[in-house]
Amino acid sequence: MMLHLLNRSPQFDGLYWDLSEAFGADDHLLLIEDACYAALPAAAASLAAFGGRVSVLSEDAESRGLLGRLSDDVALVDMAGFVALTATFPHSLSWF
Amino acid sequence: MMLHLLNRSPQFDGLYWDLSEAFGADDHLLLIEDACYAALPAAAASLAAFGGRVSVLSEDAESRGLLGRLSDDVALVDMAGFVALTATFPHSLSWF
Amino acid sequence: MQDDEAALAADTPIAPLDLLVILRHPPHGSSWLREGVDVALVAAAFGQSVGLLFQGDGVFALVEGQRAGPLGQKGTHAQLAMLEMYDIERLWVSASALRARGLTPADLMLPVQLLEADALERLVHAQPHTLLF
Amino acid sequence: MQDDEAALAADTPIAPLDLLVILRHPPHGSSWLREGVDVALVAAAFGQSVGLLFQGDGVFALVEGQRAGPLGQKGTHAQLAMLEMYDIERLWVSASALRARGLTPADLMLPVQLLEADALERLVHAQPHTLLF
Amino acid sequence: MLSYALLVHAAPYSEQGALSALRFAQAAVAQGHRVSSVFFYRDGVHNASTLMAPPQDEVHLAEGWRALAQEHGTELLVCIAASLRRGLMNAEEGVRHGREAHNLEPPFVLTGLGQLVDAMQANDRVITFAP
Amino acid sequence: MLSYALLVHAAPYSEQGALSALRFAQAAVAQGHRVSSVFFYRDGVHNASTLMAPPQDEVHLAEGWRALAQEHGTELLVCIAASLRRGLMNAEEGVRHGREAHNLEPPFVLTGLGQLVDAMQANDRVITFAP
Repeated sequence: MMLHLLNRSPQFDGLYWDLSEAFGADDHLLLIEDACYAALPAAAASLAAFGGRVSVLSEDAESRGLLGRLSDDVALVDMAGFVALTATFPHSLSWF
Repeated sequence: MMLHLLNRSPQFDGLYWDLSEAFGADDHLLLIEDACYAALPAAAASLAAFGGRVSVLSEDAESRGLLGRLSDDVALVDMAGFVALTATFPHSLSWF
Repeated sequence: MQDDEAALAADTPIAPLDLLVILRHPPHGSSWLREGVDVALVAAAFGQSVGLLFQGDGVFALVEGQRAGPLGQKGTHAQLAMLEMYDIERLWVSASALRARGLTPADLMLPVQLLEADALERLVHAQPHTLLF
Repeated sequence: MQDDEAALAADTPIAPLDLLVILRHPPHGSSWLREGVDVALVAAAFGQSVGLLFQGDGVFALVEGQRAGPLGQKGTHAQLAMLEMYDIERLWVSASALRARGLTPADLMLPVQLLEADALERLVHAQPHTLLF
Repeated sequence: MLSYALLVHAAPYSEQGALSALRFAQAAVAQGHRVSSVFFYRDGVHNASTLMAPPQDEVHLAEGWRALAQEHGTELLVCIAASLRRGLMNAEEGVRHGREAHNLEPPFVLTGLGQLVDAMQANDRVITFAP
Repeated sequence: MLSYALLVHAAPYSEQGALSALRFAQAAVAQGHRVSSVFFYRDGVHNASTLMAPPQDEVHLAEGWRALAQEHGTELLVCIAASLRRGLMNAEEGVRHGREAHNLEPPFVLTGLGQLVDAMQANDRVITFAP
């Protein structure tokens, strides 16, 4: 069980591909910083490999004006939830 | 007539796309730094929009071990040739 | 918010400006956009005619409803709201960049002119000075 | 140069190491790769078992025939040539990354083990500590 | 209650990563976790500069890190090799390199990559913040 | 013979862009062109640091820029707003900000973005080097 942190926009699709190669069935993906844009419905293809096991950091989505625009299957977590995810998952890996 | 400078690998395909939107019929593209990898035959699709009007900086290709591996339709220029290109073209634009 | 949503027609002439700034980076995640707009504002304050072209993730800078981030990260929306005060009124957006991100001009905080690739190429080639951020 | 070009079979067990370093950035254009390998070398010098996984543009670090750049930019090939001296002998390469770049193990300066996506996932999940550069 | 080490590669003000790391550290200690150490590497070393002078209406990152160290005992470890080439040095290195100035002071400490290796072993979690 | 201004966004040692810019400048003057000014912006400001201490077998970028200024009269302009937040200041700014040290000295000069605008008008070519 692994938590993957991602901070780049879907423009970096080579990065999303590399992450998908390492992503396991029990893993979770947290979108932070510019990766929030991957949670827009138009970017759904960039998250297809992660099968709904995706959250987005609410404060980063909010500052970007994205609240209310996000895909339904991406969960919102606040900074406390970010910390909680890192506590729940024994390992974290940051992709950038 | 414009000289476009590009320094990122073909992984940044959004960048190559944006450049292609701005690229004109009399323009030229010079690949420097990690953009040298775009001159590999396997990356030919990333240069398709630039119709053979592409050069690569030889010292950057050489340090990366790419001499002898490059596409035939990409010209090699040395650093003096880089300067000469910027002198020939009245405008230069760097993409990164 | 739009006074002109139409794409630039193929035969519309494009007047050269003193400076065109191309903005390709998304806001908030880095300071590229902010420091690019700073150059535009300073050039305008020096009396130059300045235009902005939003390409790639740069179009996200125009999304309506942005705010300062936690810890007071300022973002760029407040800066962009000042453009008119600096007489920077020519704002162009790559139509393909907007489409690819599922956005329309109605999602944007400022009126812009959409450019298809042909017009975008003509715009860039009409300018004596262009910087990209 | 290869002692084992075969992809890792689906049932091959993967032993955990003390540290796995994933290298995704190309050499020369930035110092990501060099500073990532530095971490691997220091961990190995401290007696840890260390493996390297090359993904994405990181596979370019292994291309044979690299040399120092102008102005003495060192690159990473000399560093990689020292791996064996530090007992870093487990070098994995994403098979898809290599294929996408038109490279084969014969183009590489060191013997590596190719990993298809399934095996790559198992490798990453078998490690207690992984850093990415 | 877990112990965390953070690894910060992101330059201050150029990218959000340094701010994200500071936010994360503050949230972690607020939840009762311990942030034992922050290791600054690559352009992240600039977070330690005593000469950082951001506009008054922006976060002062170096101050934020110092407050974390003072209030929660977090070690602020800065890679010495990454620092020297990028222009960060403490008083001792300033003397060694014949400079009249320095721009790194406690609680930031110049140290080697071995400390990063140690921090990975000694903590329950290692979280990386990058540009 | 043309006059050039260079715009450098790339941090020293982290990315190749700063080296590329220096190489280009040297090649341009070798061909008889004039490199009137180099403007350092964003993380490129770190090229100006007096505290840069790279390993002896690596290029010393700040030295390279200083040599260019001394031998060819190139102005080395460093954006003041970009510098202060990132921890670069000259003696005057050091005093103004109550610091005991500074890490930027002539021939590097702290200046505003207006000088970049001027340099674009005053030179035949402007070439950007980025990370």
